[in-house]
This record gives sequence, C-alpha cells and structure tokens, in this order.
Amino acid sequence: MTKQLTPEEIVKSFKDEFKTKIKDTRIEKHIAGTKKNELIHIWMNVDRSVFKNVVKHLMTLEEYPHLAVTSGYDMGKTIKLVYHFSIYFGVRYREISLNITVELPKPNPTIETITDLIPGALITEQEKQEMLGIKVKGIPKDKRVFISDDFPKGIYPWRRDEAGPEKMIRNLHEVKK
Amino acid sequence: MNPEATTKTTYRLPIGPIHPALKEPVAFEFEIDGERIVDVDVSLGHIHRSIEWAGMRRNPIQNLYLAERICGICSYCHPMAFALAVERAAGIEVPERADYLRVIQAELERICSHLLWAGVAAHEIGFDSVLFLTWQIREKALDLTEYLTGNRVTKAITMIGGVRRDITKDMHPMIHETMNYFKDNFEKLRHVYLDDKTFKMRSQGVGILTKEDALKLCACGPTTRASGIKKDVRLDQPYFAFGDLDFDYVTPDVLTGEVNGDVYDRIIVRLLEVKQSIELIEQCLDQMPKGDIVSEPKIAKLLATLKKAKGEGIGRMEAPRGEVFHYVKLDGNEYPYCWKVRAPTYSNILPWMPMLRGEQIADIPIVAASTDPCMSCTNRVAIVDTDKKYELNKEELHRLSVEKTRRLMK
Amino acid sequence: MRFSMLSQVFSQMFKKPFTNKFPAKYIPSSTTKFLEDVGAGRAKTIPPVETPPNFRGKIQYDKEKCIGCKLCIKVCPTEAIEYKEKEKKIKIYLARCCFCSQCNDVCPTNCLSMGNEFLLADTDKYSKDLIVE
Amino acid sequence: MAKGLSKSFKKALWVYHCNTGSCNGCDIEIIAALCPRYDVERFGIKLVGSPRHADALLITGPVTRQMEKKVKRIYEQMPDPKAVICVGNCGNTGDVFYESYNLVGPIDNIIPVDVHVIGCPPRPEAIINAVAKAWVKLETLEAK
Repeated sequence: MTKQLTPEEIVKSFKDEFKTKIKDTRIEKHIAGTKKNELIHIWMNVDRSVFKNVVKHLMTLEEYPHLAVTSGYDMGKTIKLVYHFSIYFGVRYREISLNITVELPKPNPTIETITDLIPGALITEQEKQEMLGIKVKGIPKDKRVFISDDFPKGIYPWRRDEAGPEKMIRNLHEVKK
Repeated sequence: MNPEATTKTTYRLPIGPIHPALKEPVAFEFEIDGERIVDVDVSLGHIHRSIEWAGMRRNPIQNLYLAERICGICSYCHPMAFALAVERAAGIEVPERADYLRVIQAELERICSHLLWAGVAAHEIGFDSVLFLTWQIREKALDLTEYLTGNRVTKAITMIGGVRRDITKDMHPMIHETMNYFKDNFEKLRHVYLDDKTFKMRSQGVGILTKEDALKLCACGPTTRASGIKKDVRLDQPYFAFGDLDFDYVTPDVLTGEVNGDVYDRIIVRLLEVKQSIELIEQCLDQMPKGDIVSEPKIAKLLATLKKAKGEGIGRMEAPRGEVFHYVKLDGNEYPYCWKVRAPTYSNILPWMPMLRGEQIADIPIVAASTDPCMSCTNRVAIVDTDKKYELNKEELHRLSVEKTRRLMK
Repeated sequence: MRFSMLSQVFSQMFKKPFTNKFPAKYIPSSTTKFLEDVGAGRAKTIPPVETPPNFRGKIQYDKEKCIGCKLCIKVCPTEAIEYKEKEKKIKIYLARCCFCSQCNDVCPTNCLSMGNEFLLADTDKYSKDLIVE
Repeated sequence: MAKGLSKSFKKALWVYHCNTGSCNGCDIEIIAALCPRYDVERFGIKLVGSPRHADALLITGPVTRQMEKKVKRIYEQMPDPKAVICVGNCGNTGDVFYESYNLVGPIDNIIPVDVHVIGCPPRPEAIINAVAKAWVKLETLEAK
C-alpha cells in the first residue's frame, strides 16, 4: 500500500501543486459509536481548468481511487459538480472521503472526461450529461442512460431554470373522472 | 455477394426490458458470435421514477420514505444513508444506543437480502427446490423484521437523528431464537450451495471479474470482495457502531484459500457474510448501552431545525449489494437543495461487460444474477436473424439454462 | 456427495408441511357461497399468520380528539391525508397511504394509531371502506 | 373482465407478473406467495413466463414512460378471459411517486384493473385475499 498521508498532508500536497486554484478546503471529522472513532471527509473547490490534473495528482496518492458518484446542481448562473472520491480503502478505519467541487459557467458547461483515468466514471458522466445538460469532452459513449429516447431533447430534469421539466410534470392523484 | 467477401458478422441480440418474474426491467444488447458473447451494451432507465427530482420538492422527513422505496429489497440502507447525510449536513448528534440499534437492523436486512439472492441464483440454474428451501428459511427472517419494525419489507424505522422503535429486553428472546435457527440451518445451506456438483459445474470459472478490472471500474460490494479486493464501508469508514465490533473483511480465500473471482466465489462471499451478520447481531445485543434512541423526539422541532440548517453532507453505507452513497445539500429552506442517490448496482453495471464477454447465451441468467443486481433482466430474447425472427421468452431461456445443466451432468 | 439436495428433499417428506393454509385448504367450488357460509358462521376459514404486537396495518382515526392542526398533512410522504375545511377534520385515502405511521408520531393529541387489519383489496380503489373518515 | 367463462378458468388461474418500474418490494411478496409458507400452488395458481399463457396479470409499480407501450402490448397479448390484479399502492395511486416527470400515472389510466390490492407492500395473504375477490367477481360474471 502506498504511504498513508494524514488529511492535513493530503490538503497541503494539493495546495502546493495547484496553489490558488484550490479554494476553501475543509476537513470534517465525524465521530460514531461508543469508541468515538473518526470519519474524515475532505471538501475542496477546484477550478475547472486544472480539474484533470487534480485527478491525476489524486491517482498518485492512491493507484485506483474509488469514485462513488458525481452529484450536480444548478446554482442559477453556474452549474456545480461534486466528484466524490474515496482513497485508502482496504485498511480498517483508514478510508478518507475526498469531495472535489467544480463550478461550470452555464453558457458553456463543459468539462473533460476522466474515463481514461478511471473507466468506472462512464455512467455517472452520461447521467450528468442528460440530467444537467453539461457537455463532457471526450466521453467514449455519448448516449442517454436513464431517460428514454422519446423524452424531449432540450429538457434537463435537474435544471431549475426554463430548461427544467415543469411542462412534463404529472400528478398521479388527478382522479380521471 | 461473392463468398470470400462475406466475413463472419456478429448478431445483435437485444434482451428486451420487460419484466421477468423477479427482477426490474433493464435492456441488454449483446453482440453474439455463434454462442459466444462478444460485446455487451446496457440501457437502463426503465425504472427511472425521478426520485432525486421529487426529493428536492419535499421536506427531509418525507424524503426518508421516498428514499425507502428506491429499492424494495435493501429498503433500509437508502433512508439510513440519507439520514446520515442530513445529520452530517445539519450537525445532528446521534445517541450511542441508536447507533447499535441501527447496526442490528442493517445486519438483519443483509441476512434477508442474501438469502433472497441465494434462492434466485438457484432458480436461475433451474434448482427450484433449493429456492423453496432458502425462502422457507428467509420467512423466519421476515417474521423477525415484522416483529421489530411492524412491516415485512418496508421497515420505516429510520429517523433523522436516531431510530423510531427501541429493542426492549423482552424482545431479546425472539431475536436469539431466530439467530439460533439460522445457525442450525447455515450448515445445511452451505452444504447445498457449496458442495453440490451442479452448482460447482455451473458457477466455477463462469463470469470471471479480474481484480484489476474490478478496481478500475470502481465496482463495490460482494462482487469486488469476490475478486479479492478488501473494500467494505463498514470496515474502511465505520459508521454507526461498526467501529466497536470485531469482524473482518470477507473474501473467498477465508474459506477456500484461493480467489478466482467467478460466480462460485460470489456465492461463497455472500454465504460467509450471512454467517458474519449473525455474529454481529449477537455482539450488538449484549454490548448495547442504555440511553435514548433518537436525538430529537418531537418531529415538529426537528423539522424546524432542519429548515434553518445549512451545509452539505455525504452518507455512505454498506448495503447488501455494495456501497450506497447519498449526497445532500441543505441551504436554509424547507426542501433540500440537492440530493444525489447512488445505488450499489449503479457501479456494478460496468463490470458486467468483462464478466459476460466470452460467455455463452445460456449463462446470461446466472452471470447477470451473480452480481445480485437490483435491476437486471433476462426475460424476453428476440434473436434477430437475417431471414427469420423468432422469440425466446424467459420460459425458453430458462429451459436453455436448465438443459445446459443436464448436458453437463451426463 | 453428488447431489447434496437429495437428502433435503427426502427429509422434507416426513416433516409437517410448512404451509399456513390461509383461507381454506383448496379452492371451494363456489367462493361466493363459501364466503356467505363463513359470514353466517357455518364454515370456518383458517386464520392468516398472526401479526406481531405493533404491526402497521389499516390506520385508525379518533375523530373527537383531532384538533385539525394539519401537522400530519405536512409530514405525510404520499399526500394521502385531505383536510376538510368546514368540520376541521381529516380524511385519509388508504389507496395512497404507504403505512409508514409517521402521522402517528407527529400528532400532538395522538388520535391516529395503526390497526392490524391488512386484508385490504377492493375492486374500486376509492370505495367507502378504503377511506378512513 | 371477460365473457364466456368456463369452470376450469378459476381452478387453474395461471398468473403472469409484470413489473412496470416498481421498487420490487411487491414483487418479492408475490414470489413469497409462491414459496412454501403461503403456497398458492394449492389453488392452482402458477407463475408463467409469458403473457400468452396467462389468465391473470399481477401488475406492480407506477408505470414509467418507457413501459407504457409495453404494458398495453402485454395486456393485448393475454388471451381473452383475463383478470388484472394491481398489487401495491404504487400501481393504485402512485404511492410516494405521486408527482414525477417520468411516470405516466396509476395503472388504471392505461389498462382496466379488476382488483386493487392495498398495501405497501401488501402481505402475501392480502394477495391471496385479492385473488379470492377476483374469483368472486368471476363468479358474478358466470352467473350472468
């Protein structure tokens, strides 16, 4: 196993390499059970331009980081994506969750794909494309995953603006008669 | 068309999305070369009920019961991971007794889910008597769930900040009696599943997922542990009271001493996990501290604090099929601003490609079922041929699978 | 052992069957006549598997205690509870209810409780006995 | 329901299960009804793999957009004396999923439903009770 860094060292290693591009990092320690063992979550904001290198740097810490999922939400003028990684699994109490937030401007919400580094990210990137309307550059299979093909094109269900699904909503309680 | 020009083309085999006896609809698209599968393409979304979108229009208490109906079999893990995420976002502390009660419910659900899967796997190979035997044992687990939570399947016992029902002293005899019933029958189940010649023939060397593939595709749960990777959220990042209990990773070499990541190893890992869950429940019962079971009993007050809460949190939990992941962002109004759900099967779909490549058509049911997918389907197969089109439905596909068993038995 | 399941199958033959024969052992020739007999007490149905103490079945509503505070409507995940303006009482549609008993916990005067009747099936989903008034 | 019923229709009611996007809580209760403890096989009820040999359709789940056409096709493929039993509140009124952009409504918007089973999920005995109600409805048709 690679040498295990403490959370502070991890954040420092990111900060040394990307300096100002990493903003408001924070380390959360949660306790659970009677023995009060700690769970560590690291949160950090990353600029879109260096996102791919951040993932490459993360691969140096752990050869195969586990990408759980990418969550995304519409902040009005920008779209925020949160990539949830977790590293150092395999040893008891040692896993650390690392959540990287990337902000995409709404006019052209594009981001590079990371499927060449982590092939497991394909489905979550496809889902972001169809749910938030972002464009993942270089995605190997550009196809809809969860929404059917006859779903109208320009509508993105998680958007809160005019591209939202307002027109499609059906309330199942309307009694037919 | 001169004969030399015709190269051998592969058939496209669409396995229709419609609804086999048990599983949810998902559509496969196989490239078949003769009997061998060349490539697999999966399209999901036939059960997309827009839960995350609906969750952003309801308050967190209502979301608990929305989260519970994401998957009927592991209907405890989703609301619990959601509750963990909201507690971490809003900074709510959970009393220690509630942590232990949550572990008991989690392990009881793991027993129910693994027994259900074992029965279905046997049914896929054509072993209905083993399905009935396994589900007969599972009925006892459902009785215990009903006794503790009031409903056989949807437990409705999670609450943000704790648990809704306590396990008092006079409930302990029923739990111990059920656990002993499982212990006596565990040997019978292990004997039927692991020593049976038919199971060995149909599952050894079939649907192999190499360790490297599993790591690259971020697979999770028993599917990765069967390939020898030590990845288990209960041990890596112990939530609830898993940090206080002593247990270890379950990998096939614990029992057989070697790991080859095929369907047989997945059966081993799941059966060993049932055994481990029984011990965990008993450890919890006698280590459970006194104390109250929820941090804020009055729901109206809890709703008020959640309304003012701001922040984001993630909830990770080890469901019977793998890691369940919830991300919640609260920003100070009644409804959560963002709620992302990731069911374990979400990341076990890509590993199907390396597993199914090179297998025969008759092996599709057992290999697809071996990752215990919460949405796999092998019901209707329409083999598109150049001139004639004929349909194989689950009956024939199942018969194909059973015939293969008989052919191997000769 | 070649077939480890054989020993199970044979030993099962001598055990008492595990089945709980719920309404009757086999189909009665005419179900309507059989149900009338049961109603009249001539015939007896075999009871279902008995439900544990606090089982979450059909909801019971104590009309007098209800003060019309609408907290249950706020917490119900399926919009199954309708508020009747004039008499300040509620009306629960069982066809929409998800039996989570969250309304029982939130009710200040706890006038809602979960019964243990679960044999609820009907040809019309909004029929009289599927709405708790 | 259908016309021209024979005596044997009730004795051997072959059942086809259709999951239109349910959380499979009701589906395992249907399978549990077939397993040793409730054993509906003693009533001649058997789960079949294709709608073409089925007499009754056990349908679960709020119908998603992609499944609507397929549910109609399944309903037409079933031979004529047929009964439709909608298991679980998701199919009756879309239980917790009462508001969505991808669901096309409770099942009786799409196909006529004969018996609604209330419960989330209904217990296996509630499904047996619903099948008994379907027989009563059949007998009233036979009498006509």
